[in-house]
Amino acid sequence: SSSSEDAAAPAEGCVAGELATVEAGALIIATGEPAYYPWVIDDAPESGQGFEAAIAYAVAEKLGYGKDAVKWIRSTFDGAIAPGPKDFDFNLQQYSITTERAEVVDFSSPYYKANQAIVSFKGSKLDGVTDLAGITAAGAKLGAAVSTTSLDVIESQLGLKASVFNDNAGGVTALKNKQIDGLVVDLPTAFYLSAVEIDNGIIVGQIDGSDAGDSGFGLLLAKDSPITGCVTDAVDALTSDGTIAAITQEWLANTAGAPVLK
Amino acid sequence: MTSPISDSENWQPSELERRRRAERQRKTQKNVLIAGISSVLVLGTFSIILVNSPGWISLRDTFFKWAYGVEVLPKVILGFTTNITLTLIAGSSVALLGLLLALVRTSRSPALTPFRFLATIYVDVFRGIPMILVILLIGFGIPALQIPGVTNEVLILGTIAVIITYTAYVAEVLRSGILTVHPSQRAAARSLGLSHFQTLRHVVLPQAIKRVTPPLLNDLVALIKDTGLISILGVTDAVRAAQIQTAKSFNYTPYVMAALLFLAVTIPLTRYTDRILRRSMERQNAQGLT
Amino acid sequence: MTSPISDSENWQPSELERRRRAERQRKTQKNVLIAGISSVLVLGTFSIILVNSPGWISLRDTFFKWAYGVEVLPKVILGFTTNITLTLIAGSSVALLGLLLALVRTSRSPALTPFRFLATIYVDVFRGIPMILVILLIGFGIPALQIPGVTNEVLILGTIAVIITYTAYVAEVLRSGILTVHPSQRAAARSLGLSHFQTLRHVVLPQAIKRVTPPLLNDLVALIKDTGLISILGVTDAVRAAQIQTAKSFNYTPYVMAALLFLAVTIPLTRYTDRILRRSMERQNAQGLT
Amino acid sequence: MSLSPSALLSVRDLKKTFGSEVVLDGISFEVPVHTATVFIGASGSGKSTLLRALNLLEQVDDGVIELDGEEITAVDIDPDQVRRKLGMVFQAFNLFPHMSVLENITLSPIKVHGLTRDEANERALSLLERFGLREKADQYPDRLSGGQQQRVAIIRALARNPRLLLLDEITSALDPVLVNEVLLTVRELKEEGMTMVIATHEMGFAKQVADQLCYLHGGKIVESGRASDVIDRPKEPETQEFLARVHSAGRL
Amino acid sequence: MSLSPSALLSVRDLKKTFGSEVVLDGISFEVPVHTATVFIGASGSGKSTLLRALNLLEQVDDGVIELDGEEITAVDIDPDQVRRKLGMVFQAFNLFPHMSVLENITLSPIKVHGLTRDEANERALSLLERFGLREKADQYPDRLSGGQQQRVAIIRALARNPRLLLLDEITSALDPVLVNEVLLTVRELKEEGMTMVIATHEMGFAKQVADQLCYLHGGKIVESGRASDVIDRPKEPETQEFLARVHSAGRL
Ligand SMILES: Nc1ncnc2c1ncn2[C@@H]1O[C@H](COP(=O)(O)OP(=O)(O)OP(=O)(O)O)[C@@H](O)[C@H]1O
Ligand SMILES: Nc1ncnc2c1ncn2[C@@H]1O[C@H](COP(=O)(O)OP(=O)(O)OP(=O)(O)O)[C@@H](O)[C@H]1O
Ligand SMILES: [Mg+2]
Ligand SMILES: [Mg+2]
Repeated sequence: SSSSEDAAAPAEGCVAGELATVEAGALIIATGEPAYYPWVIDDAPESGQGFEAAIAYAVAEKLGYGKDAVKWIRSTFDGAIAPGPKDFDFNLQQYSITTERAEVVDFSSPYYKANQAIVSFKGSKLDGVTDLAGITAAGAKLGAAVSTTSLDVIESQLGLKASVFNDNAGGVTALKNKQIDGLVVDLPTAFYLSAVEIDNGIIVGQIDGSDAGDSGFGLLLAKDSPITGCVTDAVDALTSDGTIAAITQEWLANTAGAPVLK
Repeated sequence: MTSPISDSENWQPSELERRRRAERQRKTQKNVLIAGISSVLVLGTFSIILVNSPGWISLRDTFFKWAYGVEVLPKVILGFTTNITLTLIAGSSVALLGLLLALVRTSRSPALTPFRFLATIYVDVFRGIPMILVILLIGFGIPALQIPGVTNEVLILGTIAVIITYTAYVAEVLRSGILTVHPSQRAAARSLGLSHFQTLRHVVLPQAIKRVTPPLLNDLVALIKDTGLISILGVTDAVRAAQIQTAKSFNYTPYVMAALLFLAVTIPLTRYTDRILRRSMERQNAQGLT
Repeated sequence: MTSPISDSENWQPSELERRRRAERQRKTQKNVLIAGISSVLVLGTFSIILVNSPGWISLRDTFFKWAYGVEVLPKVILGFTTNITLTLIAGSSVALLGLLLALVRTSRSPALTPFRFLATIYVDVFRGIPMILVILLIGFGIPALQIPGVTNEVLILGTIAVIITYTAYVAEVLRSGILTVHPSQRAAARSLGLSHFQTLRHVVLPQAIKRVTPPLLNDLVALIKDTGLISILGVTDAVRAAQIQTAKSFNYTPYVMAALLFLAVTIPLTRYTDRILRRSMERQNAQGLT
Repeated sequence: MSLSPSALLSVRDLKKTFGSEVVLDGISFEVPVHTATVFIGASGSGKSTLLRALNLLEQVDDGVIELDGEEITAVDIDPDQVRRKLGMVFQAFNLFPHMSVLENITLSPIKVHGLTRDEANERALSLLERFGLREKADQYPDRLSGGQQQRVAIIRALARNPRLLLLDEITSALDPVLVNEVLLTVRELKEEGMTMVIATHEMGFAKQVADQLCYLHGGKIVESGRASDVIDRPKEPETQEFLARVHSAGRL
Repeated sequence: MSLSPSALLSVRDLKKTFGSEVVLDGISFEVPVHTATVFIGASGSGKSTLLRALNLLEQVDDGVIELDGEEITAVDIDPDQVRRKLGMVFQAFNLFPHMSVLENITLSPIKVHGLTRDEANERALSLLERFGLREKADQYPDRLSGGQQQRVAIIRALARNPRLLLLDEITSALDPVLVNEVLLTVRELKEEGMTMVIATHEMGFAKQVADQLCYLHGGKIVESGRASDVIDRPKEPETQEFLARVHSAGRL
């Protein structure tokens, strides 16, 4: 599932702490601004708190970069995907790996595979719906933030027309205003939103997004980056030694248990 | 008084005049040639630098991947219909309300002072605050009020927000046009017995609007694009459609397709208006050499 | 010819005129009062509906949570400095380049035809395509080309993109101003021996610019706001700063704070320019009753 | 406050200042129906200002203007109604540059006086014919010579058939033959019942057209009376001096 | 192609059309230095067009204009250099509305002729004084009476000390006393060495100021010569007819 086959650097060439990074001796990691709960806690990735922050530090360590050698920068979505040289070594902000995207940038192996979930409120059209057919039948209007897999789920998997928002804040407001009936986000975010941001919020259920071509979140690197192989190896190693599972357990444990819509 | 053309229908330019015309033509041609060649040279150099730069291929593939562009075009066109529909609706309302506001602001009647004051505040405020906030306030704020009977349809609310903002801009453009019409024109119209309204209708506005047509077109073109801002409310316009595709593919060609759609509408519009304007000016003005 | 004021320094308006003035004043006051009261009534009704609507409290907390606004203000102000800096840099370049373009487009010399043609294309294209695409193309495209010696500093590239787009708009506004100056003014200036350039400098442009000041201010105000578009390149302006905060808190007050900052700059600017303009017009024009 | 029976226009104690400059300083006169009252006076003496005031284009600072017995300087007067009875030719012509000659002339007859376009065109064309401008009907004002513009301005005012015509220097741009044509027109109009107030610098024209001549000086009507009396036997010293200088300039 | 020795301006076979209208149809004349050549003719006969062509403000369709022996209708001529020697007063004044009277007058002396602001102001003020406009120096043109505007236009042209003055109907808005003042000025200027081409409708003025009088008709100079000859003893039938009508109109 890794897109690193075409990456030049063989894994054996990864000398700890001496990769061909943007800035020698340092590892520059980018994330979004703001970075959201529970991926990063309090928008402070430097603290290592939050799922993606923890993953980033784990990968860094695997690559031979201590906490002090890691530098965080913020990037916009466009800044991450634009052609040309990048100012980060890798970028993580829930980028789903797809083959189409892999033509433009490199991805590591996936570090997490999130299902999508529909957030709504008590008494909405979607309250009580238990399967995918029910969503369509309810004539529900679903929203999602732009540049997310959630959007693909609505359009290609449910075959509905989505209301597309700049970010989850817009979607949540529209949901509160009952301008949409449900907001599709990844499951961890869904738990946060339904619990904290939406009065009487509910999670209608989760949807396996694989059918929409989603093969999980990967670390994003510049196309043909010399370190893609090393990073992928690091992620693979972290997966096999159980580190990622532990991190998932720590930050995303309470995100299981929503009914699966089929 | 002056002789009709028949007098000199068989008039032939003198030898001197023929030489002069030839020379003038030669000179013009030479200058046009110089200007043309230098333009081509400059543009050519840029193109060559562009095409031979190390990153050209990757840039081309990211921004100008035509096959992909054609593939996403239907989606972008679908979004574009939103821009066009909103422009038609918002455009006409903006024209009307902007005109009203401009008339209030340019009126001199002391009785209208409070309205003039309000109109000034309106323009200052709604021109000055980011349109995105107006759209958020109207599009998300009004439904949040839960006033019975008031729509929470984003298309309607978004259009209202666009109208509110653009009215401020267009009012200023029209105001400037109205101010350029010399007071003696009003005096003449009123002295002919035309009412205040008739004077505006037949004398002031025809001259005013003609004079500010270029900035009005600016605003129309900007409006077509800015109707897309209501995409923050969840409506998909051409740029949003492009953005969605780009987010999927990490390729910017959809934006270029959106731009081409915009140009396909705005350029003919601009050229057409410009031609009408130029014709009317040519008919109206005596043209000397200056 | 006419008697100096000293003749009638001790002139007192007649009884009739005093009555007339009083009546006029009374009438004006009455009308102002009616206009004022009706305005207040309308606005008041709206406010009452607003404040008594079921969702008012929630709306107020979402958009006007002042404590939170004050908290985020420093961040928004920090972003705002970007807007101001870019506006100053871009603004002056846009003024210059826009003027140049307008002059080319309004020139009548046949030798300049190729330039006129290019200028027209330039305006049509860069006015017509979404600024976001220009920013992406320049801000991400140029660095992607990896041409040696060319900057990849986003601030510089973003500013260039803004300049490119706004030059097209401002050129059209200035062009319209230049076209409103009657050809006889040029004729008079040239007949006085002023060169083409001097004629522009002293006769055409002072009149032209004064006439299009309102739409120019439109563009300046829009520019202040639109410099923020370069935030897609990763630069944080006031609106982007607000957006970041809003995305965290799901509360829109930061946008309102940004809007207040914009207004704090644009309103004094507009009022000041308007006053200068009105003064100069009052000095210049004979004002009749129409 | 009553009006002499045959006076169409009656002006009493009119006063107008611009800033610190007193332009009209207590002007009083009456204009009987079917007559022409002509104002002469040095450049800047306030002739144009007076005509503009009569047309309610300037707000006077004191005094009364009565038209048809109605005080048109009253506060609650509707100026549009007043101006329906008035025609004005401006010194600077003030043609509408965005309208052709024909449109300039027919605008008011159609929009204000309710003529059909055909009626208005017919009348306009016959007036244009008379003033030698038939072939300029579709031309735009900017492309006319000075004298042609002035004739269009005159025709525009005549086409409305007003009760009272206010004519400001209507011969300044005309050649002598046309001046005569205008003179004849003015006489005909009077016979047809028109009343006129005219400002002019042309003593010859003034003499031939005026039933009543007023000499404006220092914001006041220094002398008025029959044209031949005022011009040939001026009583007031100011008038005498002005006319003497006109004489010595060979302009009488 | 040579020029008679004392001619400052020489025009040969000048032709100008507007669309299908032939306005100037083979005009030839010479203007000796220190003299005034006056053009008379009906309204629309092309006087203004001729003056504009002399000032290179209209491109002629045929013919030659020579100034100081130099063909200024040549293609490679620099019109700015030519116009430095020329002064023009437009029939419609064409004052700059955004400049005060003083600024209107001093613009060219300062910017084109390199005078200091003080020199230019001094000269301007003395000319304003002379034409009775001293106190209007800081006023804006829109607030002047017609005659005041015309005087400013005249002063603006005079202030530049040109070699050749082109004057288009410069007395149309003036009162008789001022006309006389202008007449005296023109004479003085001639004595000081100025050369002038003048278009006018005022036969009296023409007669008194002209060294050479040309009657323009049908796009041609039908008759020219000494003013008294042309006006009092016209030879050509067209001239005779025009002057007869002027006479019968009582305007001579
Ligand atoms: N709007 C104005 N503001 C200030 N002063 C003005 C205004 N209009 C006219 N004046 C002044 O009022 C005086 C009278 O002007 P008016 O135009 O009535 O003169 P006039 O008798 O018509 O002169 P002319 O024969 O030159 O046309 C002049 O001194 C003029 O400068
Ligand atoms: N720009 C133009 N386009 C078309 N026709 C024009 C233009 N300018 C002048 N004409 C025509 O050329 C003729 C001559 O005009 P010109 O202004 O030279 O006359 P003139 O002798 O100065 O008349 P006047 O004594 O009335 O000022 C007129 O018939 C006029 O309509
Ligand atoms: Mg006057
Ligand atoms: Mg003329």
